[in-house]
Amino acid sequence: MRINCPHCGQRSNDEFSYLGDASIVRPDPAAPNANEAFYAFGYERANIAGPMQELWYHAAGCHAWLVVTRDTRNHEILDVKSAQEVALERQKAAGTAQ
Amino acid sequence: MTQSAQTARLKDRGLIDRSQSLTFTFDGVPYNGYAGDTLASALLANGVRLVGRSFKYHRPRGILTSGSEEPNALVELRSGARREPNTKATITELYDGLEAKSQNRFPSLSLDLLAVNGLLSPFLSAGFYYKTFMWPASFWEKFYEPMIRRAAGLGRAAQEHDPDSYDKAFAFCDILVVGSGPAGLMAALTAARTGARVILVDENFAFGGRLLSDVRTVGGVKGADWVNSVVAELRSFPGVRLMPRTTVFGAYDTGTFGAVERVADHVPVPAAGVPRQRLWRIVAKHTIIAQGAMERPIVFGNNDRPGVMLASAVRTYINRFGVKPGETAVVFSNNDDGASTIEDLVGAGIRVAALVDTRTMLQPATKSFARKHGIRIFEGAVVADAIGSSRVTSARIVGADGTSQNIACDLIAVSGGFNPSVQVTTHLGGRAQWQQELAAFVPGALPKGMAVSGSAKGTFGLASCLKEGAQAGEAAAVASGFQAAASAVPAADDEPSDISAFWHVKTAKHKAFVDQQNDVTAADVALAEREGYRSVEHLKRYTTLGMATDQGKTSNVNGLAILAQLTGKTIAATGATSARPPYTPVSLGALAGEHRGKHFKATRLTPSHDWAKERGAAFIETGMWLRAQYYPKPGENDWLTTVCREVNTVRNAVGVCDVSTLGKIEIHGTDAGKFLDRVYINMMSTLGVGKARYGMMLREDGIAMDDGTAARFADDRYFITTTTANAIKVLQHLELCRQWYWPDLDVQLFPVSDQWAQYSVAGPRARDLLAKIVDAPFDISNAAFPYMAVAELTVMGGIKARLYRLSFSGEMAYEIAVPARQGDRLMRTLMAKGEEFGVAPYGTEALGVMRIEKGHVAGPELNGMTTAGDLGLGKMASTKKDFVGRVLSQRPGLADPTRPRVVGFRPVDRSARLRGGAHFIGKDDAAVAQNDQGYMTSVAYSPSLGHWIGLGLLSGAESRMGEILRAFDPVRNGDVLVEVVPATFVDVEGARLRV
Amino acid sequence: MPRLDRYSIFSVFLEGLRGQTGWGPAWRQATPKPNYDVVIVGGGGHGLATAYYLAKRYGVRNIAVVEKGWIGSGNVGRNTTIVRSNYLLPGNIPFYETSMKLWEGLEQDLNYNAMVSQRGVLNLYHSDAQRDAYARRGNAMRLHGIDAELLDRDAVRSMYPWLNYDNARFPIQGGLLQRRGGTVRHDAVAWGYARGADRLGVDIIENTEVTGFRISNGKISGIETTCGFIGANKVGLAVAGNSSRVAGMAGLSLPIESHVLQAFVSEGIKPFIDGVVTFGAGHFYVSQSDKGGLVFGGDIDGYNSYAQRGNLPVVEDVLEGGMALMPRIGRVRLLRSWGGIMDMSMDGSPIIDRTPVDGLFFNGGWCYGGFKATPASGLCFAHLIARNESHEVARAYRLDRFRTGHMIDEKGMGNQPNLH
Amino acid sequence: MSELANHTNTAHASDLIERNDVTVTNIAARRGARASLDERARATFGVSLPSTPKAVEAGGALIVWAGPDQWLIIQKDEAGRDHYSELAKTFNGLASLVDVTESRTIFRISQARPSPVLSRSMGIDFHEDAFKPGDVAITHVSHLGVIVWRLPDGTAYDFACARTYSRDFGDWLRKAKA
Repeated sequence: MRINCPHCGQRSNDEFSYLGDASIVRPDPAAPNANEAFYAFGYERANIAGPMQELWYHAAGCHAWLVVTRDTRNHEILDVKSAQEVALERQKAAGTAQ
Repeated sequence: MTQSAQTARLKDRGLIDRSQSLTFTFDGVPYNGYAGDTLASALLANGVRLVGRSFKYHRPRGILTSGSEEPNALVELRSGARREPNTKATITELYDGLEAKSQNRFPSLSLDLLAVNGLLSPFLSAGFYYKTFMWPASFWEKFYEPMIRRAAGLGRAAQEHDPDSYDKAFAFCDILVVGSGPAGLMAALTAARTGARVILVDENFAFGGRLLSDVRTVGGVKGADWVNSVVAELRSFPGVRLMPRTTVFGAYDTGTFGAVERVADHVPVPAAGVPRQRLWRIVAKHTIIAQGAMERPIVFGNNDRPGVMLASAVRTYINRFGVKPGETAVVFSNNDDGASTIEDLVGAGIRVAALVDTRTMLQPATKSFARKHGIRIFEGAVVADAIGSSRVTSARIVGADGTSQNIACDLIAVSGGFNPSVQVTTHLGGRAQWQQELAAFVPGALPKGMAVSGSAKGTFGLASCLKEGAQAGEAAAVASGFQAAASAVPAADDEPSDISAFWHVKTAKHKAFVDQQNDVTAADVALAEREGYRSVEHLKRYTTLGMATDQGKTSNVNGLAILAQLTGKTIAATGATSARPPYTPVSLGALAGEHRGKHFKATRLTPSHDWAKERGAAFIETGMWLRAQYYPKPGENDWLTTVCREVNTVRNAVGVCDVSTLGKIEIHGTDAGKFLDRVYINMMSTLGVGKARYGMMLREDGIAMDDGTAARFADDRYFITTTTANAIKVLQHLELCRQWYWPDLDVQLFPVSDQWAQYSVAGPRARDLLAKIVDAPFDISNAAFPYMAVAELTVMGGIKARLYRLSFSGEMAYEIAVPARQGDRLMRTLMAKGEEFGVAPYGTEALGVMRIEKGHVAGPELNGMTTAGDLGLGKMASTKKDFVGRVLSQRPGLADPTRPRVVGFRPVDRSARLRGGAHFIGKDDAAVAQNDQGYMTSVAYSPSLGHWIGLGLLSGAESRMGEILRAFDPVRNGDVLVEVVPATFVDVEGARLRV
Repeated sequence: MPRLDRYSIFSVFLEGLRGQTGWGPAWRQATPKPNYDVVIVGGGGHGLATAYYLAKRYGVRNIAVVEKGWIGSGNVGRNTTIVRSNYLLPGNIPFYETSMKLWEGLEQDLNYNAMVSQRGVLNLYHSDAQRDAYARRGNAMRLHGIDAELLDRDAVRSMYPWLNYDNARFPIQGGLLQRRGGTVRHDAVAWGYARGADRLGVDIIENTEVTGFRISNGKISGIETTCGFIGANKVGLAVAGNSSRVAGMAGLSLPIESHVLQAFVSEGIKPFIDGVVTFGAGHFYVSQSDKGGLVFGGDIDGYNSYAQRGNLPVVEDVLEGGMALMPRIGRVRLLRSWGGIMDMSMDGSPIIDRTPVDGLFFNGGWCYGGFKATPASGLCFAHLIARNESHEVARAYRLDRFRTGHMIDEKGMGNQPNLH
Repeated sequence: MSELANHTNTAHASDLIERNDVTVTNIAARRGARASLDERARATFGVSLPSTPKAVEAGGALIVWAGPDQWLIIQKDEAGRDHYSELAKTFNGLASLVDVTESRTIFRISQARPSPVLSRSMGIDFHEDAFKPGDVAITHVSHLGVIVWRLPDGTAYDFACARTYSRDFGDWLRKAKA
């Protein structure tokens, strides 16, 4: 399997390490429901059969974290983005910077 | 023994090089063959028909095919450390000195005593072992299984380490063409002419596929000549890579293919520096699968006898290798391949006794050809049985009217039709589809970027294959961005390829084999069906059909067709088992490549490694690192003496330890302090410039991840260390925090583990020693540079350095770092200048002893299961801020005060030895699980105290000081009584750190 | 002719004399009844074992097992056949030992030879720290009454003299041996349980896929399938690999990810590896089957997948380990590789528990411990379904343990399934 | 000792050298300062900092892309000059800088075209047309991490590998360059 790193180009998947679902975002630790939110963040997984947003780290390359959209049924990679840019946009959309 | 002549060699045929005679042996008997032969063709040339014994019944077996689908002709190739079991004679390229032995026979191939299994066969039906060998229960391991295991397997693995080397390589191309028959060659040629980067791969040592085996004309020239001209043109393109002797064994995601190149399997021993085989990872934008089709046998009685051969293989041996596979042939088919075969047989001067075809309406041309050459024709008939005990002597033919007659022959050429080689097209989850008119499975939905052409796709005519290959090559080139170049398709004819599906001769009187290698018969298939194993997967697993080294290439379709007949379902509804990589078996050595022995993993060396080696250090593998474990002096005979001396040196004078292996990360930016506050449990933004602080990080799940120190060199410039083991993990974690959690923070991370050679200089004379190397005007006095101070300075006359007043040993100590290339010099300088203070280097063992004496936690305690609280560091956690892991660390299970905590232990009998991994149970309690209260994590012999000490995790540790427990260690017979003591054994007040 | 049902040397002999024509199906092709007391979703090893023990030990008679494909088509048919109970943590040890004891009596119980073969499982260690970690494990096992031996290098060498001792990047220092560990013919486990359950009246319904659950007022009343509705008082899910997908139809979100684990078999060769050997310095473990194939594997590919196949880097990683440990296998050939989908739980340990839906029970999260667990999983799941309370050896396998912080994390890798 | 001897001898082979005469500074843009940093770089070197995996040579420095918003600035050592400190002053406030001269060993193969062995040993497409002069890749070969670039003038390939792995890497490279 090859992942098209937006910085480095297409590389074999052994250059990357995998973290998991990128659609779950670290909750606000100050929120009143923080305990439950962190439990869900830490443990509940949609475990999608189909296109899934995932966090991959280009460990042997540029050290960028990536948001990879990949179909878990056939490993087809549909999109790759810089995780930092995704995160910044998310913050912008939410109007929050921590 | 005399060499037998090549009695079955044809005079004027074949693509072998008769000028190069090669000698080889089979079961010790010497023979001759020619360059261009396979072992199988050379054996046939010498009249050798019996080459192996079958797996279960030890039946005599010969050569069925001429390719990689061969189920029977398996040999042990070479000998000694190079012995290669189960090697297919049909694809083994003959070389001078080749040595082969038959397998799975005792005592010899012609007299195999285990053939008695054939007589027992009524009781050894499919799956019989699931029904018996159960009584008494204890007999399985002692008696039944050893008996079965003695019979298991075919060839023998070498007993010694493989002496040859293996290599790995990558290749990138626009278009990968797999297979070099007419379709593959045209695809490669058409694509290459556009300027595309093309790789053409063929498992055979010669390109050409069936064009080498059949008498055909392409573009007005002989097929083999056309092949040569195309290969020559392909060679002329710089962007084309031709890879014969290379098998694409698997398709993987995103256009990656695994292939193995047999670099030196066609020579006795690889030349110096040349690998035996090379694993290729081929990355292709487009792939054209043109692996052709494989003929399948028809299932009839004794269809496994030497002398029964696939019709296409018969033609290959005649036309390509110039070998007569028999003197008198009967041809048995259900398709037009029979007609082509009788022509080639007659052409080679082999008598054809009969053409037996299951169809009732043969072509008039075939009939007239037969009449002309005295060949009897049986239409709507079958060969029901081969007759002959060790080889075919006649064929029992049952005609359309049911009458039976024996016709003498020594060769039965059989064709049940062709199976397109669809395996690689299904590796990524695609399913082949049944096409009734072709009586074959053809490729189904294909992975992105893959096309199939020629007979691999079910296109069986030569002209059609050429045309389809050209089209596929052009389409792939255009899709890769190249301009189509005008490329004429050479003229050729489509041969007739009519077929009428026929699988199994029900009038057979003898055992009729479906899977010849695994000895699965048509009766076994019926038994499985009767017992309810009706899914194709159940059939396979219950009978072992298709599980032999040929992976059922000649048997799967026949097996499932017979099953379909029994269940009354269509073949399409019955479905096929999945093909999985590898396409053909691949040497395990090739998949490992060079990464074995000492090169299994890379080796990481500290900057002063050579110095330590000179000094006679014993080294230890620590992750990828080789670290100095201890430095024995002459006369020190055991490691403990050395380690105690090293510890005593630090405690009483000064020692130097190479700690370059620590992970080191620069953390810069205006938000660096804020960032560190969020990743450490304690506060780092309040750290003063020029100071260091011990810190602990948690995983998000609240478990301790790593510890280390953070130093601040400027408002926006921190430097942190991680443990040796966790350096990479921590960096990855920090990058996640930086890029994903808090992307808006102004933080930059620089891994600098390799930039610095770092040494711990520890002991009461540490300052005296360092004072000798720091450059003026740096003031190293305790007042100017107290405990936990850090500074950037120069040493040894202008070398940039960093000094940290840190201690892991508990002594007054420093860590000094210099640029990596200065490490060796610094070490030597410290040793020289320290002589007057009694300096000695110390290794990881002494380091470990002293950290245990001080009760510092390390790897055995930071084991991914402990919380900061478990480690006695709970109070470090700041309550004024959030940090990674804070919320989940508050879950009841992790915050439970009764969790085992780190505490110290000493043996009640001070001379007793402690051992890591012992469990604590009450002194008088029974050794049962309910009484398990924790375990010993780390132990050391403390020279400072003169006895063994330990750290361990113990439930309710704080309230149990002085309690006597049993350290239960039955796996080493090492039970000892221990006393619970505080975790700090030396300098409990920490006074020495600050002097 | 009378149909033979009991397997014995006598019946095999008798059948041999009459052409093996008297055998009947090992299990009936059942058509679903409108209602069952218990429906087990998933005709793998765990589901079939559950049905068997429900019928045999808990007296439940009206049971169906519903399987979307052919029985045993999941992990019971694609694992590397190892059984062992050499676990570390108290939440796991008694459970896996229960399983081991059931393996030891399985064939007589089922009248089906699944070839339970206790030829030993040896885990090699390559450092002092690893040795102490194995000592901790071995001692924990001994506290639970389980056999465990810590071998030094010489003892390992006498068992396996041909391993790489002298030219190793990470030299072998010794190993932890469980002699009672070994291998079992994996497919036969599914068939044996199926046959046993069938004889106790269980309906095994193949080629029937669950498409939904009928739940009202928080209580389950049956399952929707591709063959229509099947009513049930209780439903047990045993669909590891697909747990999230199936449980999702009942509205559950699980602490599970699906990952692919590749497995490998070599060509058959004359046996020379007696037991199971695992490499402690790389991702490689191996045994040799009674057919002669080396059966081996390594690490999971490391990314979520439902594709039942992996990629080349892991193949290489596994064989690098293989050749580092056993340089004599260089010329042995890989015959087949395949992938299985693992229910990777967030702490590496399984879940056998009730769900928030009344009457719906869950069994999953087996990671790669599933095959060896089959008998105990079946027994404990049957107990849970029949009695509505956890079996005493499966009490730790709660669904809410992550919320309360009572993880059972043998590897210490935390909430990252691909590292377990 | 043979390892060491071997190492020293072949390191001086004519077409493979270790570059021991350069200062390497790792710079990373401060958040939000990418544009001003680029302006400063143009003023200093006369070129922009490459935003893709490229190496550019200008103003006495080879500037090698080293990840998003990160570069290695490689300058030949000169007596009396402290390149790192000068750069730190130049880019103060716009970038974070670390002297990483000793972090990696830089091997140079002075070949206009890669040998076939080297080419096929790389996990990236190292075909001379695919990996052009001035191209940079951060990747791994044979389990070893490496930053490789082709000099902008096409005369050589540089391989920078972690210094503590450089003995293994050097052995590998000597074999592969043949």
